[in-house]
Amino acid sequence: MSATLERGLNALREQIDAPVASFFSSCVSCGLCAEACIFYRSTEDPKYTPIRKLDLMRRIWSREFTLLGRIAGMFGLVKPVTDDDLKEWETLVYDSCTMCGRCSLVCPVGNDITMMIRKMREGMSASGHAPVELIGAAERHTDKGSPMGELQPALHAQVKHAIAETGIEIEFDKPGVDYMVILSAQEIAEFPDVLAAMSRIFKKAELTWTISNEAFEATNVGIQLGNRDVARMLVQRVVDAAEKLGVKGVISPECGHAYQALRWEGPNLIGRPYKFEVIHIIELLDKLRGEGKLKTKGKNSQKLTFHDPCQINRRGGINQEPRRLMNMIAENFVETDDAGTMNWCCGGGGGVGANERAEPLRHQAFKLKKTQLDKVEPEAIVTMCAYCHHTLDNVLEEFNMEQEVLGLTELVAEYLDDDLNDKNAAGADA
Amino acid sequence: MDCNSPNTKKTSDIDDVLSFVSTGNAIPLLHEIKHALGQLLENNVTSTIDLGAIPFAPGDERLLDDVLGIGEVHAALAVMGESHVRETAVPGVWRIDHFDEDGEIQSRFIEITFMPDILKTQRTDAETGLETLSQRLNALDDNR
Amino acid sequence: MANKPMLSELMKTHGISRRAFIKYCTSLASVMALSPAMVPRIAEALENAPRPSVIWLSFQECTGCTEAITRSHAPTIEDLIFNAISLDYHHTLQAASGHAAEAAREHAMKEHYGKYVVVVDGSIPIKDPGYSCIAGISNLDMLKETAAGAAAIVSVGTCAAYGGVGHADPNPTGAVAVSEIIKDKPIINVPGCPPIPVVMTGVLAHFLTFGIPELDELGRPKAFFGESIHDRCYRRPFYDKGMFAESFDDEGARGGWCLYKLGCKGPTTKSACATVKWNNGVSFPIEAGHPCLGCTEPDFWDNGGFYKPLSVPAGDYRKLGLAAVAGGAAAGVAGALLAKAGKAKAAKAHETVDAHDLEKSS
Amino acid sequence: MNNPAFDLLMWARGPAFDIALIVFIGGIVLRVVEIIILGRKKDMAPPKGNPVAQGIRTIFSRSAPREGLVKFAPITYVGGYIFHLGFFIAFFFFAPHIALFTDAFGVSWPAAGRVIIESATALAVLALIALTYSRFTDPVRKALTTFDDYVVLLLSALPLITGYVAVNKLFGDPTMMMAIHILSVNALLIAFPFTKLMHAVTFVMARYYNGTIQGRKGAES
Repeated sequence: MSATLERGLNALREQIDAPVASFFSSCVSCGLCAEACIFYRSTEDPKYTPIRKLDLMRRIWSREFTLLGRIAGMFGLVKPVTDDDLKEWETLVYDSCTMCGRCSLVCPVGNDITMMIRKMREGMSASGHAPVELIGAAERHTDKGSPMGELQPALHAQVKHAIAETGIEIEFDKPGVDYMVILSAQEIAEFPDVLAAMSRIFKKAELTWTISNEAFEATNVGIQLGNRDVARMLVQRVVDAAEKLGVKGVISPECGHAYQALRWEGPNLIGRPYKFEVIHIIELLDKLRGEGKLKTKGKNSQKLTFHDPCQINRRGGINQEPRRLMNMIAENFVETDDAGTMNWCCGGGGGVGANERAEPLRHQAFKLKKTQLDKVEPEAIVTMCAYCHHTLDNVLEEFNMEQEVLGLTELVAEYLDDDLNDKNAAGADA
Repeated sequence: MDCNSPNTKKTSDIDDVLSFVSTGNAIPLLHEIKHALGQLLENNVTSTIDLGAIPFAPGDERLLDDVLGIGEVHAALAVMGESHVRETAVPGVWRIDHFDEDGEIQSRFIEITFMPDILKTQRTDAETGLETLSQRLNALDDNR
Repeated sequence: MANKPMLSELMKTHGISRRAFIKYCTSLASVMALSPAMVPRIAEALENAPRPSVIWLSFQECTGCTEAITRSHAPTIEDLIFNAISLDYHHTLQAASGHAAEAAREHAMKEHYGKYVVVVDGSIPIKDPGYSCIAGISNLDMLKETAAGAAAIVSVGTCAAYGGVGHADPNPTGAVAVSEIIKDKPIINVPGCPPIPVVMTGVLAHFLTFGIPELDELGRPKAFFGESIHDRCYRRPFYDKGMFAESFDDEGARGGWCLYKLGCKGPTTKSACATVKWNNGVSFPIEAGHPCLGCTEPDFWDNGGFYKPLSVPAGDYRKLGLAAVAGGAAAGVAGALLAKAGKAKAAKAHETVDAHDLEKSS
Repeated sequence: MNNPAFDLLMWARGPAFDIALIVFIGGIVLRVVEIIILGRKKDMAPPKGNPVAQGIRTIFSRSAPREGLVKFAPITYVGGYIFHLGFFIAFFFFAPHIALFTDAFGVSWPAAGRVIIESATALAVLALIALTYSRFTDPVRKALTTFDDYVVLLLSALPLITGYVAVNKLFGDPTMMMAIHILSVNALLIAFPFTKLMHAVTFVMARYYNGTIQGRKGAES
């Protein structure tokens, strides 16, 4: 079986529902979505106007989902979508959209353009017009358990390391615990300190947790690719593992689209609610803070700012939680312009970061974020998404910027009021 | 509704509201009058403005009356119904209102002149007057 | 009747001063919307006007027009204007009747051939000319015969001018206006149901002094029908301020507010009612608290309801709207079902893929 | 004898209006039904916020611009607001229009005075001119603009302009202008369901859906 135009068109047809129809019916081509788009604003090229990226889907909707469009189609007024069209749109849909969701918040008629891009990618991928990097990642994830390939050995090594560092045991595949932790490939490969951080925080809060050998990978390339079969299969792995272990909840790690995939899309992909709750690590930390189970000592004296990951804040609804945590541990917390719901994307989301040909555009797009950072001049940037973390690390280097990027969980753990910190503090004093 | 029920307060309220209703035509008209008065003095040209030709609301009327005021001369003519010729407080500007024999307004003018023509005796009338006087004198002679 | 004294003579015999005549001419100028500067010319023309013979034909009418024109209580100079013409035939007013009356008409036509004026009130039935006859002559024949030698025709009242009530739907008699029948003579339309008497005399005065007045595209003298009632209405400021009577017995109605919402046709009706007024300038319908019916306009009987505002649709649109809802819903369901069928077909054709199925085989 | 202007007016507010109304109502119902019947799958994700409440709130809240964005598209924003507000005032607060609603639904509300109506109309027309201008000059808008957009701009402008001309008797026979005004409204009504004018109805649905999607996640909308 391989990708074909007909499968692509069918996939698009399957995606069109009442919201999509109401969105296309409402668009007055005012162009305001462009002003919200990171790619238009950084290049001023009108082809990046968000709603234009959906034109092919609009044509299918018009031709096949409206009586009048059918008639107009008969007279050749609405052209059918061809494979060449899809090919032409590939870069628009994958390279110049991080699905950051800003356009969906400014559209005066209320069109959720981002949601439609997600749907549009279903058709693109089914017709064979997805970027090769994303397809490759999907294949690796399917066959080897992670988009980066075989990561289980690395994970075990990192866990061992964390146990050694903290002196706290981490058990794999332990049934009946409070939480099952999943991690993004980026964390396992680049930011493993999060393991030790979580371990200490949970210990202090008296939470029990485990990691499943069957499903430790949180990312879901099916979401970025726009393929619900792939996405469903990957969600199912996590759901099966969690339900087998009988955990109370699954902790979604510092990863934007992973939260989106498991928390919001997942139940719809597998067609039923889970038997456990999904909670984002920052949501959980804030909850523990509220319950008095998370206490910190001392504060970071650096000038810190916070970068909101689009999928977690704007598209995920986690806005105040990280700010409350920041205020708990930061002495000098400054916000950039547009911080919070309207924060600019790091430029790497929605699969754009993995897409090699999109690199120049991605760098161009970062200039908007850079301007905001230059204005507040932070010493370090805190975030709650490993992929934002990864993207910012790279792009800051590209622009010769000095700032350090920090994960919020690790930062919280650094000021955790526990024995290890006491010991370290004592060691430092001595 | 009893049409005859006296509701004086209501009516005066309405009159009051009405008197403030205006078309905005009074101000340009006053400027036209000013211009015409200048013409009268400079070039001895008289002008007549037909008030029936301009849409006027009670508010306009009030403004016009307030600005022009009442002057020194008021002549009442009995010519197939009354006519009133009044000089306004702006000498040279006259108000002329013609009424028919039922006392209803027939036409209204503003004349910018030293002396409205209608006040002057018409030549033919004077001729008739001469005839009449002659006849009356003859009659006196006959009776003597 | 033929040797009538000139107007100046008449004035003298009636003891009317020159000053009164000037006053009349001044007011006449105002009525005819002529410049006050024209007064001397009007006076001169009136004094020396020829005295045309007038034949007044009454067809399918209610005599309201004649009533209106003869309803002057006091003898005025308007009467003199009428005295200045030679009304040789008017079967309602003249003393003669029967053959004598018809003889008078024939005599006048012969005597003044090519110079007399025909005044018509009433519409002419053409479905069957026998619907309305005078002395055994059908209206149609009498009009054609009389118009042949006329210098001009004055169609007095909306019936003669535009067909009027007789012409109103379903027009059982096939009533038409004078202008539908007579095409080769100048026709002055003085519409109104009835027309304002002063307007009728004003038109005659104009005809006597300056000939046929300037007419609009509906054959009406522009001097009297040049502006809409709405534009000259003393209640216009209420319209501009958005103050409207909503019923005949509300604060607005008592307060003399605009009657637009009660169906006033003032905005589309051209007539001098608001300035010249009725009954010697006493009042006019709007001043009396009733919306204008638009009686100087063709087909005013059929131009929507008298009490329906102009901006309100004329038809029975409510039922149509309900039908449209039903029709639209049906079409919408049909369209949606088609779309859903397409979507279902696509879903049926969906084969679950995995990551290895995402590239094109070619 | 007929008055062609009045005959046209009677046709415009008679049969032509009836046809326009049928197309308008039928078309809107058709399109709305077509959208609603498509439906959407029940969302299985346990809600964090209140989707329905936020959906309803978004219908209104989205009328305000997102902070800081106005300066990037001043013509679109300012022109858009002025046009919509002006059109709204001229349409709903001019007494003859209210009379229409009174006749149809038996409801009435106070009318605005001439100064307000005419200022609103003039501003709305100016805003439309500015919006049209920016469709020619703004690269984003130029690239998005289709024939449909120009038709919509023209059809929205005509009733405003012809209404203004008819009421103020700027030129032409007033009755004829009134007829043309109503005909232009009929044209607007007929075009409504088949063009982007439809957004005036479907925006409620679009904003609601957007609000529910974000509201379920407890995110802003």
